[in-house]
Amino acid sequence: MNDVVDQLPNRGREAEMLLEMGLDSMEDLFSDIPEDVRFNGDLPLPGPQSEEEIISDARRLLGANIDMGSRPSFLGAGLYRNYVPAAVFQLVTRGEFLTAYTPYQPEVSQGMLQAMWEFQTLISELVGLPIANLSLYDGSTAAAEALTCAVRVHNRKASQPNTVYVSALTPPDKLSVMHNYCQGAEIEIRTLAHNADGTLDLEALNEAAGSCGVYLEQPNPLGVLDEGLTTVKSIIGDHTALIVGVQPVSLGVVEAPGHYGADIVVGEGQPLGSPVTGGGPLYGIFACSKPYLRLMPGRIVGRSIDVDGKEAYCLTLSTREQHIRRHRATSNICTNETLIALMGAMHMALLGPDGLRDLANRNMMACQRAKEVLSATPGVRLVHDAPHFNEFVIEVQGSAAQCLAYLDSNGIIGGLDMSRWYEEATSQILITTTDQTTLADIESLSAQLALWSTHMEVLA
Amino acid sequence: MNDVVDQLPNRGREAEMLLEMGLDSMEDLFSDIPEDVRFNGDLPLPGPQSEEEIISDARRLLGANIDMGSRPSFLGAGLYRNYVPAAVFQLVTRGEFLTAYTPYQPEVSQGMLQAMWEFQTLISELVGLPIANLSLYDGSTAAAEALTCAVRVHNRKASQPNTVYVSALTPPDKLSVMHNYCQGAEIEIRTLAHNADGTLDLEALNEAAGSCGVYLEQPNPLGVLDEGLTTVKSIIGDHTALIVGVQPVSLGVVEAPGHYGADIVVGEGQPLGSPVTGGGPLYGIFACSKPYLRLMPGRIVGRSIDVDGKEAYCLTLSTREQHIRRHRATSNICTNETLIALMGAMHMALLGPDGLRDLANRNMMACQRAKEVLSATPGVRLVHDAPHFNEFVIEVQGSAAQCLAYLDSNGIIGGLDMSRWYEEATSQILITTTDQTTLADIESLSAQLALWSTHMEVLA
Amino acid sequence: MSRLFEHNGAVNTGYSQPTPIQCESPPAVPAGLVRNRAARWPRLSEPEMVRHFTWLSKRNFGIDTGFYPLGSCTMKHNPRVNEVIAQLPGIADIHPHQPEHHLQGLLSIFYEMQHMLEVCAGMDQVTLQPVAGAQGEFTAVRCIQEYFRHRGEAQRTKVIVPDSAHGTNPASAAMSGFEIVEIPSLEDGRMDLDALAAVADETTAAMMITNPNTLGLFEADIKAASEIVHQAGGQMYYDGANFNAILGITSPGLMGFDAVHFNLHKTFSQPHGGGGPGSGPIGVKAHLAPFLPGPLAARRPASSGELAQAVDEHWYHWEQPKHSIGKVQQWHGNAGAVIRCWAYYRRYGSGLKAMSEHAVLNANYLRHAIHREAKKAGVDHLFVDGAETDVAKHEFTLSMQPAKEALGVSAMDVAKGLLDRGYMAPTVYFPLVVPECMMIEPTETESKDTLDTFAEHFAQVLKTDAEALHEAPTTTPVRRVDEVYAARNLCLRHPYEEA
Amino acid sequence: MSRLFEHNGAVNTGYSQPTPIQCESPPAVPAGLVRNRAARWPRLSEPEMVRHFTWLSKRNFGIDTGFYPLGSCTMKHNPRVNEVIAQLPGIADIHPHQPEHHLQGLLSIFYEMQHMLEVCAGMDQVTLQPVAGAQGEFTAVRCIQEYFRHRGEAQRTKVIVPDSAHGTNPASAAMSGFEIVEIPSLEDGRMDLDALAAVADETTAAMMITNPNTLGLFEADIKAASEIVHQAGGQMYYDGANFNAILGITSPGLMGFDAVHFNLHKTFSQPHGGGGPGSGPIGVKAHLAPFLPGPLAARRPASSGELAQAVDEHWYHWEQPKHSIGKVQQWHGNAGAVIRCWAYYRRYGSGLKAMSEHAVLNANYLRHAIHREAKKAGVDHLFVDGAETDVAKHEFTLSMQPAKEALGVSAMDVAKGLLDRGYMAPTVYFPLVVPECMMIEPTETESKDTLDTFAEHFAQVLKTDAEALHEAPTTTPVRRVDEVYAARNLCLRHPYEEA
Ligand SMILES: Cc1ncc(COP(=O)(O)O)c(C=O)c1O
Ligand SMILES: Cc1ncc(COP(=O)(O)O)c(C=O)c1O
Repeated sequence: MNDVVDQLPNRGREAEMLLEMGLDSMEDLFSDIPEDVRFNGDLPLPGPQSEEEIISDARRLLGANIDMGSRPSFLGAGLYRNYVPAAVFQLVTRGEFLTAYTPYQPEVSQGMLQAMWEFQTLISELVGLPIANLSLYDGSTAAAEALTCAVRVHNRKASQPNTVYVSALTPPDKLSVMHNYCQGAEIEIRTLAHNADGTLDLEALNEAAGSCGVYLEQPNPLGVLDEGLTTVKSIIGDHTALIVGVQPVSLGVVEAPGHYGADIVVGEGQPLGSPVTGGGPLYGIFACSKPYLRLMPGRIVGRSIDVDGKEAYCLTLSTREQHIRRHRATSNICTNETLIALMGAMHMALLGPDGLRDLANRNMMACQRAKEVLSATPGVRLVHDAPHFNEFVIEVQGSAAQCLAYLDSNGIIGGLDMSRWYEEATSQILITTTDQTTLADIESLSAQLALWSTHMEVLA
Repeated sequence: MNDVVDQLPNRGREAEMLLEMGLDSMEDLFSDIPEDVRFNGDLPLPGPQSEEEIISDARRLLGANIDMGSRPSFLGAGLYRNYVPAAVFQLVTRGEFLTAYTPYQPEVSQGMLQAMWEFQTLISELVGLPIANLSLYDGSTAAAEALTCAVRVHNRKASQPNTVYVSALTPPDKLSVMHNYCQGAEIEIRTLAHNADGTLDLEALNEAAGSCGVYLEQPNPLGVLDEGLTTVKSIIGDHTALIVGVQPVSLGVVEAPGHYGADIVVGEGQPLGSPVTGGGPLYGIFACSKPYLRLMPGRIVGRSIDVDGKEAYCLTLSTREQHIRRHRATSNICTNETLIALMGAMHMALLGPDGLRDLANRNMMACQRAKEVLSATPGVRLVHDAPHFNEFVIEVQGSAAQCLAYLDSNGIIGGLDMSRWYEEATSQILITTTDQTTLADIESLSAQLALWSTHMEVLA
Repeated sequence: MSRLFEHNGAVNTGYSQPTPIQCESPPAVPAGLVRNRAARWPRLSEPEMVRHFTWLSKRNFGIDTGFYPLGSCTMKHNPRVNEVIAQLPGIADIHPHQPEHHLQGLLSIFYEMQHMLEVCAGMDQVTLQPVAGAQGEFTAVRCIQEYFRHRGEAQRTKVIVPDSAHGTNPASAAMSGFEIVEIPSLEDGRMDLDALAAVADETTAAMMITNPNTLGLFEADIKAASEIVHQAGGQMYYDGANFNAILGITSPGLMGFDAVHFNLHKTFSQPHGGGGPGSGPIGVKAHLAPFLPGPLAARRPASSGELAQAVDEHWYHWEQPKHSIGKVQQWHGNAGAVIRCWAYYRRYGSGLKAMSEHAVLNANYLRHAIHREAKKAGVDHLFVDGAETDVAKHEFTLSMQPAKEALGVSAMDVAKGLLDRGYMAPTVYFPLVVPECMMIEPTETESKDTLDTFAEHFAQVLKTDAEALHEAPTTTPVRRVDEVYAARNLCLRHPYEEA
Repeated sequence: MSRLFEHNGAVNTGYSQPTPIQCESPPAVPAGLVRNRAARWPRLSEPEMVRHFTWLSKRNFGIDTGFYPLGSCTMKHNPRVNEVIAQLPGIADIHPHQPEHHLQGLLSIFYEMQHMLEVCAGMDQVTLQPVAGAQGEFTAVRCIQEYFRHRGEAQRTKVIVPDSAHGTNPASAAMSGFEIVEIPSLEDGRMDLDALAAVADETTAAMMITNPNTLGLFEADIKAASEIVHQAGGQMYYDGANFNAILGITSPGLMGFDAVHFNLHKTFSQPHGGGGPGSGPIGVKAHLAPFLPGPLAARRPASSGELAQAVDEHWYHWEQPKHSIGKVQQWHGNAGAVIRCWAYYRRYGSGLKAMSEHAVLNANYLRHAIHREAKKAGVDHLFVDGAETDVAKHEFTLSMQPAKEALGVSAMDVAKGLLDRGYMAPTVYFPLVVPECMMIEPTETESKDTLDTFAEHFAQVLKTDAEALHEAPTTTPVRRVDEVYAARNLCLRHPYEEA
């Protein structure tokens, strides 16, 4: 056990191998490392463990986490508890997929290449744009890369060069990623105001015309489905990229942004194919129209032929990428989220168009029912009178933070404290429902919120 | 959801297919089934469920079972809680193994055929006999088939034809299987007595000479390692088969029965490769020496060549089997336990000879420590002063059944009530330890048994 | 070529273990029992082991690999949720001897499965103990045997089986000690009632038959057959391997059977695993129920004290049949398989009939498509139906006899030609009553496209030059394997070079 | 050929769902947002889906399939226990925004991994947020940038990279807004200290370098390089992609680095998954720590009230670095990958050094064996070492230039020849400084037998007739793929036949 022989096939054969090389000891292999940079002695870490011990420790530690599935949960805000069909896990863990590297040798990587080409098609169809790459890191980096991509494409003709506009509702963590990605290219990020009902202020949008790009989400971070977005492209014009961030499941019932003028569609792919997994690995969706193709980030697979003229797939347009163009690359991304995208492709393939519509509908129904129940719950107010997908904001009595702590102590994960995003929103909670939300969950939440209200009234 | 479209690819295409065949309706496909044997209406069963609902129900139902891993457990008696390395499950569930049928077409079944040939070799080496089949149903049917096989081989020369002897310790459930398998061939099963210390009564054994076969276990059902078994073959002679049942893990430290004269070795393969799984699927080990080959039950793989002279594997000696010899077959077995045997092969391949010895040692150490602790526990007596593997019998104050119920109410699965096997042993418990038993488990058991003793003394 | 016994990489083991519990005095194996020569197992590190078995798997064909029209085997898709369920906590580490209150979940699933099978088969009591179809047959025949002994009819020593019966039928009956009486089938492959009537008498214990029969034909006279056997005082035994054709449409009970086995690994999608495990429950009418192996899952309304531990309003428990034959497997059967099949059943529920309908739809469509494509390709004269019928059930047979006669192309040649085209071959040379037989069962989980394409390939294989076809397969991991060589040069284990 | 978009079997969906929750008034998508044209996704039943993706997988090569000596990629065996752990309850359904007391297990694993990486790298603080090596580079460079801004040294606008650096190094620095200064390597592939000294100045923000370098050579002058850069006021950045060579033997900290990224998907066996996911934590010295992205896992002794929920004696919590650059991924990074790598780490613990020792042993042995076998086969004149050295580290380079000149055989030809022999090809044409380069990294998880056999095959490939080699591969699912055709006839999605 102290010797990791099970993972090191040549343990015990060192002498034999060294002898053949004319070396005396393992030390000789490191003769080129100067003494003054050597570690002395063992690493100050605990000793090795056997597989059984590791599993038992993992069970203990991970068992201490509280699973969203173990209680009513209304936390979402960008990641959505879902059910991934059994076939997906069983197929994606096949060693040929799991243990492959990036498909640099296409002849022996046709499986993953074709799967990713299929993924590109599935995403392309989903969002209504002709081109999709085979994933970025997550929804936030996809959004950030979309901004820099828009600037690369439009900067020369822009009347507001080096400038992009993003919705003021953008969650600060996502915005922070955008800032990090944009600052190198000296891109200024300005914000776009919203109306009290949660929709985009189309008046204010005029100032974005002439900039390089506009980033908006549908549904937006408040869960609002904003019809106004369909007119954005006509307001900002051809030389400003319309970038729309989506929850991909919503596109089973909500119009594809590519059909209302989006030039780039990005999003967090997680709800299709992947569990929430503590926030990663996820996969960033990135799709665009033709003009963006050669300046877009990430890998792309093309369908080609082999020397016999047989259908074959390979990576293409790699001159955009870091391993060819180095510091002039469109992005530094190398390792991406292929396997998670593959899970997405598998989930999409299983759902089909009708399954996606059913899934979107389940989400809509759960959200609607939650709205109905909570709007009838004493002391709870729905903040935005609008159609929602997945989530909506409520106002509670007193502090949202305290209310959430109360719910937690009663076994409910109550949603996102909106002041985490918008400082002033101290009594607002973002309530998320998904296809996994049950009526019983909603009713428990309502009952506890009602108790909370009573409690606050007594205090008042 | 009500329509199982996900599993029926031609749902919705029925009309098209029927039309092509010149049929009008699905009913037409069943026109050959007379009205008077028809079901009327739907099956009186609940409606279909979706995958998500099935999983949630399964979680609820299986969650109500009490897992041996969730508390100190000392139940064994033929099945042994173990740890199966992670690689085994991940490889055995590969679709090419999982969803294959019996390898009737060897050209496209080389994987399973070679794996089973390797399994035969691993078992053969393990038990010290040249021939092994690729599994019977479980340890009990393997033992039963060994008896009928012995009769087929030896009946003509036997002075006690149609007669076999089995250890009187044989658990009644196993003995019952033997009776069912033997009665058709009108084989009489006589029993062999044991000494008070749990070992075989070698005196009494003399009467078995001239019978067709003798069935003994090593370790025996009391967990005793019985050195006397090494002399059995010399007592019963060449014309009586010595059949030894083994716990395969023990053979990491205990002599292979083939090396002390066994003609047939059988056993429950479960501890190598498979969890206990509520009692099945398991796999029965069956190995023998040359004279038994052509009258043995079950499938065998042989190494051969293909038409190009290339190494290739195929099923062989099938003229013994039911699909060729029909009612004169050596057994009726068709479907066996190949996949579980494959798990066994994988586990054995990972362990290697040293790993098996380590595993056997862990079992020995846990058993020894339990004996040390329990022999020092007030009110507990070790019944057999002998070397043990996995298990041993203790005597407790009062009734074993009540004692076990007491332990259960204190969160301990306390072992097997020996009166379940031997009517008169009403205050004896078979305590099983395995490599998964911890010192803490043993100490809890001891503490609770001590309390039980105090409790009984107070009552007395 | 990866050979397990050529691996000797790891100096020690491919699976490292924790330190054992320490003892005061070390345990000792008795001197005469100490193992001195360790098994000459290979030494593989985990990476080598993973690669070896991955390599092996790639040389194996499963349903996941391609179309698997193996007649009589019902190679349907194995839904993946079943595997998830079989790996949930609450089954792997469950011991069959745990007290009932530890097993309420397992018992309730057993109960539900017993009940479901009773309903589907029209039987009064099911046991899940037998672990394969053949063991189910044996178990049921044993019950019948004890039933007659109990009634003082020990003279019933014969079991009737049609000549087209699966080999397990006569083998199982013989294992119980019965004499086998084989009756020939009619020209059209159907049961010969006269032949049956001629042999059924006071020595008849049972008739074993499957319906639809081995040719895929429904025996319309089955009730008449039951009456003949019953009139002679015998029992009717239903081989349920073909249950996939009739579920929800008819039932053995309705046809007059007294006992039936199910192959859960056929009808209910327990994966075949390259040869097993399976599960072969049997169902019987009330008069045979007291003889079943025990224990059976039973239930009663839970008492108030039990409600907290009960999974529904019921308390589940084991029950021992009164005159039980005892056990055929040491525990409760293949619980792990039963749980997978429970998940399968739950997916369909009362809609199981659609499963059988589509199995029959697909079989008839494939039969139609093969004839259609053969005609198009001009090779329809090279085979005939194994049996004349308007509709087949879940499978059908073809006879390659014309090809044999015209071109010297055998059913085996055609089978090997199909392997080259990426298909598993149909069952060949079974049943024996059809010369040069191919027995084709597509199952309900194959799409129309798969069936059409297979039919085209089937026709193309028949168009292949006979010489070339004798050479097939050429694209498989190995080519035709020499089975005679294997039997003559028995090599049943790795030939170690002895020191 | 199985094509996803040709599947249209299931009339509805391959994944059926439960009935939705019912509402009083049905929810409505705003009229202008209703989707009228559904995505033209295929319709597959589950059986078809399983078979399609199984088929695809069989056309893909992974470590499980065979030897994968892809230089710079550290394609080591992925221990299977890691996958089990990643699927235990307590990770899939964990939301990063849950309160800390819901995440004690996750936080403790994060803390342990931060600590372990700090120890191994000789750094003061690690963050696990970056999700790949390139993102780690970007993150660290951003921290350095903010560090200098904070110190009022905004004039440091340049980052020095050797010409052999991986493309992500210059790309990441450029993305942060730095100017790239490339310095040439010496003839022997090593770093040119003079060239470095010549460019390091008050505009230098950092030098990015990997050690062992891209040729697999340890840069013995690394401390001198660090001094030059530090003297110029710059920061030293360690590209940890080659960490597998030195773990437990030396560390970036000892070599004088200020920041480092780790590729957990190389050194710590997170499976590459055909291109990702990865995990690219970074470690920094104390002066850079305040700039790291947050939050970081931190701990303190648990209070008595917390003990019940604590996983050990500590209470774990998130902590925000004081001058944090903010976030580079929206959540806490690839937690699922971190957990797998934690399991990997736990297997070795303080013995991680053995991992690196064996990686270097195997690389040197393979280099030796290739030369040996080439000599035996008489083809040792067809290649030369990419760099002169007594010992390589975890990888080495060969130049096929002699073969090119003598026979017209390119590194790519050799690579394709190896594919035909069942191997993944080494990295080719990188680094650019070696003409006709092959970069070979066996990793520690390959057996001596595998290395010997590969060496033989390598020599055999070189013996192959040049014409034949230009035709290679011939045994793969497809033959050489026309990349020019792909770029000229862009087909990036299924070409639907428009109605
Ligand atoms: C018609 C028939 N009966 C019985 C059996 C025996 O079933 P099992 O293989 O499960 O023992 C089979 C299996 O192939 C069969 O096809
Ligand atoms: C030397 C080197 N540096 C950096 C990277 C980038 O790492 P990643 O692919 O994780 O983004 C790689 C990956 O191939 C590499 O080999």
